[in-house]
Amino acid sequence: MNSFLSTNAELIITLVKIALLLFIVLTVNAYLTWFERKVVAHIQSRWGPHRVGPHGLLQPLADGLKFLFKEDPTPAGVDKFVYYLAPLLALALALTSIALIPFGPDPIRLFGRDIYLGITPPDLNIGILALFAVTALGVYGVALAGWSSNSKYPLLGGLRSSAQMISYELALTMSVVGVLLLAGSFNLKKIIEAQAHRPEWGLFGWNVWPQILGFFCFFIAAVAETNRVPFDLPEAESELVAGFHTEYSSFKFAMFFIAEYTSMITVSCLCSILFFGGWLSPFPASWTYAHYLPSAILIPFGLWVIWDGFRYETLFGRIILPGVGTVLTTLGALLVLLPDVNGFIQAPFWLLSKIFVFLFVYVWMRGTLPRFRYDQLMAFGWKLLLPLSIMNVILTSFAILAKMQWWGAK
Amino acid sequence: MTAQLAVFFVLAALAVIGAVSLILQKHPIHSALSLIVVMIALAGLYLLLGAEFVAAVQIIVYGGAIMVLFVFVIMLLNAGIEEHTSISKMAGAPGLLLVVALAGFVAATIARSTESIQATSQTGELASTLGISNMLFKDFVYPFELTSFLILVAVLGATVLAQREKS
Amino acid sequence: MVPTNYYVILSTILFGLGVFAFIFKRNIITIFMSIELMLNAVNLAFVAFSQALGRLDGQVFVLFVIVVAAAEAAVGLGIIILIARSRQTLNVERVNLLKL
Amino acid sequence: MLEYLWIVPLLPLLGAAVNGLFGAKWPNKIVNGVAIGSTGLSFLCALKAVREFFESGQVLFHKEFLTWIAAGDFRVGFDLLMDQLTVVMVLVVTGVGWLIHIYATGYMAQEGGYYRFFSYLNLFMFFMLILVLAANYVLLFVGWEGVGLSSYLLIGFYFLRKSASDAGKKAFIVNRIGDFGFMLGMFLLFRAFHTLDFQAIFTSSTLEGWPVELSGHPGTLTFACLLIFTGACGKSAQLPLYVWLPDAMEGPTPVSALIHAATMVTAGVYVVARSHILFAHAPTAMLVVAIVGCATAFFAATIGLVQTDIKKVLAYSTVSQLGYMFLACGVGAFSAGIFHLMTHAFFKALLFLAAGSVIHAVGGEQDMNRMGGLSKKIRWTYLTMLTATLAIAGFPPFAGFFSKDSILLSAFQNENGGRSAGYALYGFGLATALLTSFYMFRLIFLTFHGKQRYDEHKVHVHESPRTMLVPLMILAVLSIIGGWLAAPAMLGTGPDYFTKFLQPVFGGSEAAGPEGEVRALELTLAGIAVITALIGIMVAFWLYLKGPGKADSLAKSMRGVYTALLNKYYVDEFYAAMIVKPLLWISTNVLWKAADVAGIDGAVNGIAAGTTAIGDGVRHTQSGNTRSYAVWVVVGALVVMAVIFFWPFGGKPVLGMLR
Repeated sequence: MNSFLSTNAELIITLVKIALLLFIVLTVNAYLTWFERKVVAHIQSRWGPHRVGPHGLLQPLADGLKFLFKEDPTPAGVDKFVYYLAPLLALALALTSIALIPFGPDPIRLFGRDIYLGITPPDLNIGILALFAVTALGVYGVALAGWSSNSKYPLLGGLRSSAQMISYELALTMSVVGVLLLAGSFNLKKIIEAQAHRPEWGLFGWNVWPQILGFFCFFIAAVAETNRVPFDLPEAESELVAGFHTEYSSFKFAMFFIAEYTSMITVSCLCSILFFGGWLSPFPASWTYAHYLPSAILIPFGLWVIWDGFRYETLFGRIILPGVGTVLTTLGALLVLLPDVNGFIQAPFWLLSKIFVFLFVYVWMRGTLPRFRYDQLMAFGWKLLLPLSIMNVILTSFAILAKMQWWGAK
Repeated sequence: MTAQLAVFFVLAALAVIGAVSLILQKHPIHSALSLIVVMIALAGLYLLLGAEFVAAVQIIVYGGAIMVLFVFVIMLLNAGIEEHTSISKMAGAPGLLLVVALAGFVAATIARSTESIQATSQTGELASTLGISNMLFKDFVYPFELTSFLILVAVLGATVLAQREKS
Repeated sequence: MVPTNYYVILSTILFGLGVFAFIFKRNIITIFMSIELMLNAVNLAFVAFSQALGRLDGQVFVLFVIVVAAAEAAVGLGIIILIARSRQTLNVERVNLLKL
Repeated sequence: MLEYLWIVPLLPLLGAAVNGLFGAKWPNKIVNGVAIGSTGLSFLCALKAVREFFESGQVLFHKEFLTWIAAGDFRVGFDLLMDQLTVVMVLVVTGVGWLIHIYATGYMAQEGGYYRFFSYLNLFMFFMLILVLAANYVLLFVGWEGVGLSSYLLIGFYFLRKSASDAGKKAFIVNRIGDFGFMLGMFLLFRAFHTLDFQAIFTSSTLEGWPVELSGHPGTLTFACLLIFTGACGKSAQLPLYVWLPDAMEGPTPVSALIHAATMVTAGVYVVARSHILFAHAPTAMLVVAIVGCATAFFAATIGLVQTDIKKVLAYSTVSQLGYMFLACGVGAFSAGIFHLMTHAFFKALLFLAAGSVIHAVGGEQDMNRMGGLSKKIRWTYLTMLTATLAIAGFPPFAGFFSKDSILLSAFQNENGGRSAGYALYGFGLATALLTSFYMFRLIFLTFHGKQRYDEHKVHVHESPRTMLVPLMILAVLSIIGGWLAAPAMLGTGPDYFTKFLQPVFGGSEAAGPEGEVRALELTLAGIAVITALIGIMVAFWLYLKGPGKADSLAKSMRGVYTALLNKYYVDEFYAAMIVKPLLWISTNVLWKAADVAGIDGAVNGIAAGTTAIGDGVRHTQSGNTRSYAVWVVVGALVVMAVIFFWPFGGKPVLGMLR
């Protein structure tokens, strides 16, 4: 038994990691829906979900149950194999892409082994390429779903999405090239470290400044890749009654849903890694007291949660919320007390907070922007975005050349 | 039977199965999917061969662009099950014979050349991406530029072809 | 370590299957795909040899091949769309008039 | 100018080009200006060149202007040659030609295609000059063919008349026969000497070491000379190829004067004289030339007796005079032949022009039976023509006397082929002289004397314009004094200047001027000649002036001979039956039906049909079925692989790629 453990340790650890990541991602997805609904509601000056649990916190749970127990009819005349394959493909690819993302630079030592945050070790030679490869395949889920449903609206949705994704993938890839030139590597870890080459500069060392153009191109293209507003034509409910997944219900639909949100997360990760210094703190390295920021956030937040919980008459409000609050508070306090743990926490903390910001932007956009018209979409992608990104590449390379010439750097 | 060998055989089997199913499938979209399987398997083989960059490009371009185009066109034309006509007499038994002969010749020729390769075979880890970029932009720069022209021409040609004639 | 022959044999098999499909499929799109299959087989041989000889030329050639394949796909699919429009069929055996 | 000798022939060519290209739109004056101007200029240039030639001490001038053909060691260039012989020819051609041009402006004034006529005439001048100036046989042949062409064009000038165009064709085709021989002769010479340049041949060591091919032992040179003489026969209307010349009278009279009397027809004589050294090596050929010439002279003269068409008479007399020239060459008196050529050019041109003037006067009538008593009406023409007649009849002191006399003398002295041959030649020559004077005066009497036999009311007789008369007079003067170059020798007061002048050319191959008792002989012979001529005149006078009708009765009394003569011995009919008919038959049945239709067309159509058949066969591969095409692609790939595999080093390229 023990021998088994020792021989296949790597395998076991990876499996555990996968399970963990799956759990986290799914939960996050669930609460992302809640978050989205809340924010959009407030943008539209509504309350949003607030019946199920305090602040509607249990709403995602309810939704999940609904998905599970809903009837799952298969429309007549569908291509069975492809019909079932499509959602699986979509979800699998989304999760794979997130599996390629490193959440922290250095490993934890457990059971005498280095265990990295993230499934793959952070210094994967072709990290970014691998990511693009996986996202490139993402289109199949949508397209096949649209085709296999043997129905008109989904087909249109599928066509739209495949065209749209191909078009914007070019811009996406092109806009990253600038960053790659600066970093001189495909390796995500190296890319992040390249942004810390002047530690005292803090957030001014990030790629977003030299690559501001590239960043915009990338972000817009990424939004288009994930079929989110204002690029959500494949699933334009007002025109195509939910587009490619019209014929899908219950859990297959949920898969598409999860896939979409997961890819949102992935894109946010990519944005923060490529342009916003990944897990780097925005403050200069010399400001050590910035390390206490997590606690500084956790402790007040926990206290507020406790106070908020006492406003409810229910058992839920009485017990659980205060409990959570106290946990958070103590966590913050512990971080203050255990500096090395705190130090280890920093990287994931910053990364996650950046991701959070981007997710908020996603939602924000959904709440505010109208949808593109199809021809506008194509024109925008081909005639504006692509040329801009190419121009960005050219400018960057010239800048680097000039730098080499005059400062002899690199 | 090392791990590498095992992986190779798995991927090879995948590729062959994909190719065979490309032939056996009646519906073009299934054929397309089988081809995608083949390509991904090949990408895996490239990784096994230490050609990471090529593997990535294989998936991005072939899997992510070309095959998407195929699927897109199939959907656009709403291609149905392939009807089984056999008007061409050449493409019958003689065709089969010829194919077998060709495969045999290819095999024989390559086999003749491979033992010499086995002789000169020296498996060094190649700094893949960097080396490729060096070659591409130093030794092969003119062909590279030519390919860019090729792409341009192809784009123009496709545009001209696909636009409906104004009438 | 996998011997180079294995790769070569595999690529030969794939190539042969590609040729077979090229001749025996009726759907024009599938035929096109079989061409892609052949190209892939060749690519595999290229990469295998390049690894065997410790030289990168092979991989560079693979890149070129991929570029060519992309261009070919763009134009070829355009042509296919035209044919389908004018002929209302994708069966090559029905497209046997050498004019539009 | 000698350095720029090429200008002499070039000027007429320019004239021809200008007139031919632009003349159609121009009024006659300008055309005249161009034509006469170009010929006159070239005449002046020729004079200048001749002067320089004399100043240079009469050394042979030979210049290579540019290379035309260069194959291995064989070179043919536009090389021009200037020696005494050339001087004579060039002056005759340009001078007489110029005069005739002037005459033609008057004669042709009323004709259509005026510019065309002069363009052709200038073209002829160009080719004739090339012919006489050429320094090698090939270039000479160019001129040779060129004059043939322009003669064809001018004979057929009135191409709307079928007889005219037929005559043109006849001339051309008969000349072809001669040209064929000429070419063969050239080839033979080239084979013998590996060059065709005159100087190279005549001074070549091969020729020096060449044995004189005695009579009865013919060799290369003999055959070469005979072949060349064939060409000469064609061009100079000798037996048996003379038939074209009488018909050539269909052309305008100036043409008859220039081409068919003065210059072109003498080309044959010129060629024989030019290659006299070769002939000197081939006595057999010489004898043949002499006999043919003599026979022609007599033969043509007999025909000339009974012709009633004025120009026909002159034509036959031309033929017979040419015979004289060949006779001269044949007996080795080349200078005498050339001498007669020159004088003949003068008086025969004059005769033709005068005849033209007569025809002009009586409104296009050519039959002498419709003339008569014109001497009062057209005095100048009458006088000039009379001069010419006396000259041709050989009365002293007219030009013909001296030239003809020297010919008869050398014939008499001829040793080649035995004395008897010499006597025979002389006898026939003398007879010809008799006949000549007879038919010439018959012409005069019928035309100018006796009562007029034309219709007063229809025909209004008038003297010709000055443009026509002036050349007549000049030529008349020439045909009087032209012969005096030889006078001193005969009178014993000095040498024969003409022979002396040509000595550098012919010195090698003919005896020096007559000396001692020879002169006595010469005088006696001359006397005999004059007497015979007088007899001829008497007969003519008796027959045609004294008692008109005597001629007819005589003709009746000897009807057979008369009709035979009138029909020119049926030679044309004979040729038609023996040559033309079979040729036609062969061409239609063998060449056309068998060779052309069956053979060539068959082959061509067969190839076409075969191609079609193959196409039909191969078409089935073009089924339009893409899958079949795919299979063919596979076949191609298979072939390539097979080559790579089975080629002895088939594996190598593959390995080469891998290393």
